[in-house]
Amino acid sequence: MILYLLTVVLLILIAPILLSYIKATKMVLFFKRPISLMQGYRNFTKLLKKETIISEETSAITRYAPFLVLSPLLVTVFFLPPIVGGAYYVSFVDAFTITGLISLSTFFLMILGLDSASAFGGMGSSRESFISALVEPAMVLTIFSVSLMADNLGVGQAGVNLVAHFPKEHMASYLFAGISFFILLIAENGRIPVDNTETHLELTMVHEAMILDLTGVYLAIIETASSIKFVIFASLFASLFMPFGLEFIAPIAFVIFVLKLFIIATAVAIFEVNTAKLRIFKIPNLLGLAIVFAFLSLITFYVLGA
Amino acid sequence: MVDFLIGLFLASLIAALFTTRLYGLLFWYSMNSLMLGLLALGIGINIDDKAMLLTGVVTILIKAIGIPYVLKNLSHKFNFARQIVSGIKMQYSIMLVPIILVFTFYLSVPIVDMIHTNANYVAISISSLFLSLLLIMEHSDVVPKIIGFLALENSLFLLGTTATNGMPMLVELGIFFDLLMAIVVINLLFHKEEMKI
Amino acid sequence: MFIFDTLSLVFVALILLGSLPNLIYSTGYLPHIERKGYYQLHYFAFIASMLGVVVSANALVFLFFWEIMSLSSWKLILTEVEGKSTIKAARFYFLMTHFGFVFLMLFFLIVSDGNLELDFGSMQLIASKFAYPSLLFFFLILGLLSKAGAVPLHVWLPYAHPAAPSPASALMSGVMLKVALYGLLRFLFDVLYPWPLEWGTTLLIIGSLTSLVGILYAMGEHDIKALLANSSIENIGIILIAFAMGMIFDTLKLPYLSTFSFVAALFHIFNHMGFKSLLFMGAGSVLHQTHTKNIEKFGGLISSMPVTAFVFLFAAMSITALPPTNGFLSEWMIFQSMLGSSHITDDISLKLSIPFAIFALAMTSGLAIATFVKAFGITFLGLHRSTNAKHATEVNFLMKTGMVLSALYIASLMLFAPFYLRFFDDVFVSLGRSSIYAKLFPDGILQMHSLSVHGGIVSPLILFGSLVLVTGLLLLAYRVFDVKERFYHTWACGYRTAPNTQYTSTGFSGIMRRFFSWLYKPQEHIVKETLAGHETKFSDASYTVHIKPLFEVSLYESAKRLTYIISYWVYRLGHFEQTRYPAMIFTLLLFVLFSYRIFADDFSWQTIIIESIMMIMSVKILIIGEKK
Amino acid sequence: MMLTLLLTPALFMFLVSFLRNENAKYLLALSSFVILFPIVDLFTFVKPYAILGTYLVADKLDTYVLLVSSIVGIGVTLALFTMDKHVTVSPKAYRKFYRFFAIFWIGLIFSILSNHMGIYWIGLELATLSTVYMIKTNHTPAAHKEAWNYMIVGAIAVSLILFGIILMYASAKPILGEEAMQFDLLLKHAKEIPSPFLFEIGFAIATIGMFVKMGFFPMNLWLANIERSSFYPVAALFSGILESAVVIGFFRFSQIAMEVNYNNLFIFVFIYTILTIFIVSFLIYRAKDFMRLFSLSGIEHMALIVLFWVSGSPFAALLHFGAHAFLKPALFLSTGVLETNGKFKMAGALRGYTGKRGKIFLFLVSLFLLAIISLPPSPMFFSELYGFGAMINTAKGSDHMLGMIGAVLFLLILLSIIFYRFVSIYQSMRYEGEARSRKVYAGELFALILFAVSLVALMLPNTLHYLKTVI
Repeated sequence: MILYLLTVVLLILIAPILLSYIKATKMVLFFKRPISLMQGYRNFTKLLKKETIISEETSAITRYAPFLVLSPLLVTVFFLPPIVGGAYYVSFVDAFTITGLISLSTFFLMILGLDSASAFGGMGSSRESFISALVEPAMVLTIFSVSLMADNLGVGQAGVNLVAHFPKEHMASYLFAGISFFILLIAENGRIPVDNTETHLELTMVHEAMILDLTGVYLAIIETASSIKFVIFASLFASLFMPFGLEFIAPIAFVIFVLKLFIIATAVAIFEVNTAKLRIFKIPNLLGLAIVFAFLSLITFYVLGA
Repeated sequence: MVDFLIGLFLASLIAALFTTRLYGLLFWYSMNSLMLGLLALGIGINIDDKAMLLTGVVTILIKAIGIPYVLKNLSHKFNFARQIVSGIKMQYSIMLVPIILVFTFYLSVPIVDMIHTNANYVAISISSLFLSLLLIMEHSDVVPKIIGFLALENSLFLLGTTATNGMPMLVELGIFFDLLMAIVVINLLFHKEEMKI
Repeated sequence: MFIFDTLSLVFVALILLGSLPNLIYSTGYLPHIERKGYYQLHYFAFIASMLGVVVSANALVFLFFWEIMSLSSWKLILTEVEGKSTIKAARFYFLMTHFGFVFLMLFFLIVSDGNLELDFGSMQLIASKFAYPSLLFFFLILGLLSKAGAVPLHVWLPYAHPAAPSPASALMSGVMLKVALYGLLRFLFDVLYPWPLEWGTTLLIIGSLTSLVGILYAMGEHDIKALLANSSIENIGIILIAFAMGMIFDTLKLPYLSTFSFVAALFHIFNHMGFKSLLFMGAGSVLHQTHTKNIEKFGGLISSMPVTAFVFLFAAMSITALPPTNGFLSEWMIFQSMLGSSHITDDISLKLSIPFAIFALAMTSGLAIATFVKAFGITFLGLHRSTNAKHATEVNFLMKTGMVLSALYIASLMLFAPFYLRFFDDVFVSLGRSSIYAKLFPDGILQMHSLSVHGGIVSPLILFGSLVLVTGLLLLAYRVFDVKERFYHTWACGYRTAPNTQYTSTGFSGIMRRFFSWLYKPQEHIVKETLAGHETKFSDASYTVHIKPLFEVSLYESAKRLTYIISYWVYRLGHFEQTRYPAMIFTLLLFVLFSYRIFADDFSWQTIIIESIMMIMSVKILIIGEKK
Repeated sequence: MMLTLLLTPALFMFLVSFLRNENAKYLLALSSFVILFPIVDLFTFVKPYAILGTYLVADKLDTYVLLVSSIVGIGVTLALFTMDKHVTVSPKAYRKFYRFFAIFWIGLIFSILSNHMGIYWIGLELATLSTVYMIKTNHTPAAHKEAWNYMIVGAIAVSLILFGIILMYASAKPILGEEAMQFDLLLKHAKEIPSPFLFEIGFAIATIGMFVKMGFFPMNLWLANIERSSFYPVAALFSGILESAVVIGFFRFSQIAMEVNYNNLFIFVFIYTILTIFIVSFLIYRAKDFMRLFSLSGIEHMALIVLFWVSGSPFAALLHFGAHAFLKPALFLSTGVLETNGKFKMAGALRGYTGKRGKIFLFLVSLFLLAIISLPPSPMFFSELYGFGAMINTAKGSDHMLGMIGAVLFLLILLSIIFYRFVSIYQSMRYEGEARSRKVYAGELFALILFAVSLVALMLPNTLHYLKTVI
């Protein structure tokens, strides 16, 4: 139980660092001076101190939606697979629930975007809804095929099972699912080919457009939410597609897990550096790829058993 | 004897088909009815059926004399065109009549196989039915159409008298009554204008 | 004459649960309706006929109430005739429902051996003796699914439901479609059992296509009620998927999974009834206040109609299957049941169709979120987009009560899911299936287990509790920290924030429309007032887009055109024949006698040839005649 | 005795029609009402009841048909009261109409009650000829032309029937002698007919005659045009009564033919009626005025009745027959009001009715319009269910099951076209066009109410039971 709570705390704490790390890595790759890994925390505290401006055009939605964006993600963190063998994990939550919770968060984010009566908010929501509509099937299909391979739909149990029994016989299927999930990780977290969180240019904005009107605490909450979302995905990827390291004792397992997270973050950073932001109408090409891989993974498993 | 009269009956009908004069048509109709009446009388004498004899007499009186006379009067009264034009070309009619005859004989083969008495009369009646229909559709004027209808009635009677040796008296009288009624209605229908339909 | 077994009672409960809030709402809505007596007569007849359908015990009574149901709903659509579109919608609806009736009737006539008072159970014997059971199945699904609105028989829904007064459309969408599904349950179980595998697969594919097509068109819709109607199509598709999975599992001799899928289907039926009724009522309230169905004319209604807005939001969350709502639960069950198919080894068609169904269902839920964000966001959020929306006020007490009751019903489905599931389980037990309740909740009602091998677990209550807890804590923290707040206008690049700078509904779905343009085939109209002939500078521009449903164009228009062409020729023939009646009789007589001679007496090919030559000659000479 | 009772009102009517008194109108109507009483009386007798030896026998079938016809007759009489408000008709024409109506009625009594093919035919011919003049009461060139048309084609049709009758008689004469004209004896000895082929040929010819008279293919527009050009009560008589007389003949002949060779009969009638309905449905799809619409729909229903009968469901056929006999005249009679604004104005025809009378009229006509496309609770709904049930049953027993089920499906789709058209017309009558005020008079309203009540009476359990036990 202690390990479980520790995991949760670790994930929540490491979340801002991971995003800052990606940014720093990118800066290094661009031969710029990297920002500090603690930049996420700095931003957070700064925002907390600022006064919150609330738009007169908005309704109660703006008052509550930010919390509802964050809370499903926070709840999700509790449901992730264990990172240490033998640790407690929540067994009564399966992949669909996690997908659903993430959707819940996105839902409120989109509503939030529409509430401010600005053109940007609507644009962001529209784009986000498009992306998430395409992400959803890929995600479900991926989860489906992974859980088939792991012989369990419960996320926690699936992680444990995969460690115990690596699906060698289904390597093809597994690989496809992995690729698909990585694309999803990029798409859902607004990383570069899909979205660029670093600019405020209307042509490229998705996530930022929705929250353009938020300040202070609300913005802090949303920023936290997006970092936690990243950590959820990264952690899921680490547990489901890099299934090793659970057999070690707790501290080493923790370290291995954190390393895995950083490896994923590095991969994302490298991917971001090497690709250009896609036009919104090209995004389906990428997400289509994810869907195709996910579908392929499932079909391969179903029909060929490979 | 019966066969001879039937032959004449059919011949007068075919002659009516090819007539182009109104009075000629009336004459052939009258002949047709006369043959029918004689046939009824002949068969009536043969099988000694009083009702049949009566039918024969009534037929001759009404159909061979009465109706042509009335129609002729009417045609005077309303100035009908005496020239009647056939809607179907003569060549076609020449082709159609034999075809109809052949067809009706073909039709009656199974009847001949089943019952041996009077089977050929059925064939001739059906062919005269078709011929009367042909007469009706040949002409667009009203009077030839009426005569066609009356010829149709005659072919019915032919069937009634020959194939079944006479229908029940009640029916025959009823048919006559209706015929008269028809003439009344036709009379009422006539109107100075619009003789074409 | 009537039957009151568990299945019937469950559906009676469904209808009553759907009608009660609706009745209250309807009473509140009544001042809005001009022909009150007319409306109420048909409204009650409609409810009564639906009840009649689900309790009828033989074909005669069933068909009777079925037609009364169609009749009264058709009349309900005609309550408020606003121009041609309503009339067209009503006509189309009635034709489609009659089309379905034809097949349903054929089905019954075949399985009842002419004795229409036969009870359903006895029909099974007759059905099993019938040489082509698949024919029966197709008649049945054509009959029922045309009412339920499955692809490709769904086209009437987006026309008919918006045209009816809102309480009626809530009933039609929420309840009537389910009555059709009741028929499916009733007759597949009672009459057409056992099911070959192909039936399940067919239904699965129909369901998948239906859900996809429904939600795609919902996304592109501007008419809020049409949007909801399209979403009904989608949900029917989802229910059909679950139903088909049940059938497939049954054929594969997996009794527990089969019941699990059926229970999921039934659960979704109840869910959909709840939220779709509520959504239609919400849309009706908006309509009531703004007098328009065009979603572009709404906006900002959340401040003037808070109750409506929040119940609508609640229903929207539920219909998009967001946890922990009841919509999520039933969709979860459906996904789980499909997961149970992983161990099917033999049938390749299943192996291909099930992944497709999974994909369709997943895609559907993704698109549903987008659709309902649009429906809710554009309607209730932002600034009012028209003066009508500006002057809207909250609806009257009765309407509010109706909506809140409906929302409470949805909440009860969410909170007391185990109770409902036990009820549903009983239905299938009464139909001779294995009970799964104990397996669903092996350790208390908190955790619901899937029945598939290594299936997942969900615990709606814990999920709900934790979400409430976390959100509550965050809110508490916000209060405790006493954040400084300031109010100011939304930033709009330095310009004034105005209603017309907002994103429109057309704009919202623009990306989708472009992506799915192969399906939507949008017809765009752009009107621009250019300045001094510059292409890029303009003072005023308007962009409208219209989507023509593919199925309507390809299937229905062509059928209509065919009818038109045939009728044209028949009409010409009919008028041509007028002058040649005797000739026609002549030819007919010839033909009939000849045919009698040939077919009834002795048959030979030569005579047929001779006959045809003769007939052609006769027709040519006598009927057609010479060209003048 | 009974015969005298039955005929007296008609004879009385015939005589009164020569009076030139203004009040003769009421006397005529009264005599028309009186027709009902002897028939109701007849209805209560034990069946079969010999009225005139073996010639006229009242059994369950013909009393039912006669009762229905007499109710229709009364309805038409009621509507005649106010006919002059809708169309121009001279008192003379009015009396003449009654004169021929009386003849028509006498002919009908004979043909419906007859147990004898010959008498049946005589009655039919009488009725046919008298209707020719009823058409002519409308003094227009169109009516004149159509009267001739009817005269000629009707005469051909009736002659064909007689021709068929004689052939059937000839086929059975060797075993039955002069009594081969009696329906009941023929039915009893149908299996022993020495020459079934001859009988079938006769039946085919007679059937064609009857079908022509009912306006089946290829005569679809013939009947429609006639009904269009005559006064609307005549159309009501046509569809409500005259066709009953024809159809009862068909019932009787086909009963015998079924015994002789069911298969041939069924296939012949099946193909013929489907062809008819095919043509009719598409003509209805394009119909632009009420008269044509209703008369085409009348043809459709006649075809259905015939089809139900030969499919082996007399109950469905009779129920459908009764419903049609009440509904169609009702609709024809209401065309007088509906066409107030012109013949081809369907849109808005059901709008602008005010006052109590108008409301009732609106309600009843809506009801009839929806009942005619067999929506419940119309009796037609049930009769179609039973009729198609019988058809499917026949199909299941035949060698070409799939083909026949396909044909039934095709038939139902054709009916759907008609359904669609009627719904569309109803909607356009109710909701399109402009609302102009029009008047409804008590006469036609009472007629409609009478028909509505009769329709309800048709649905009573007792009636249904009676219909089930007719055969």
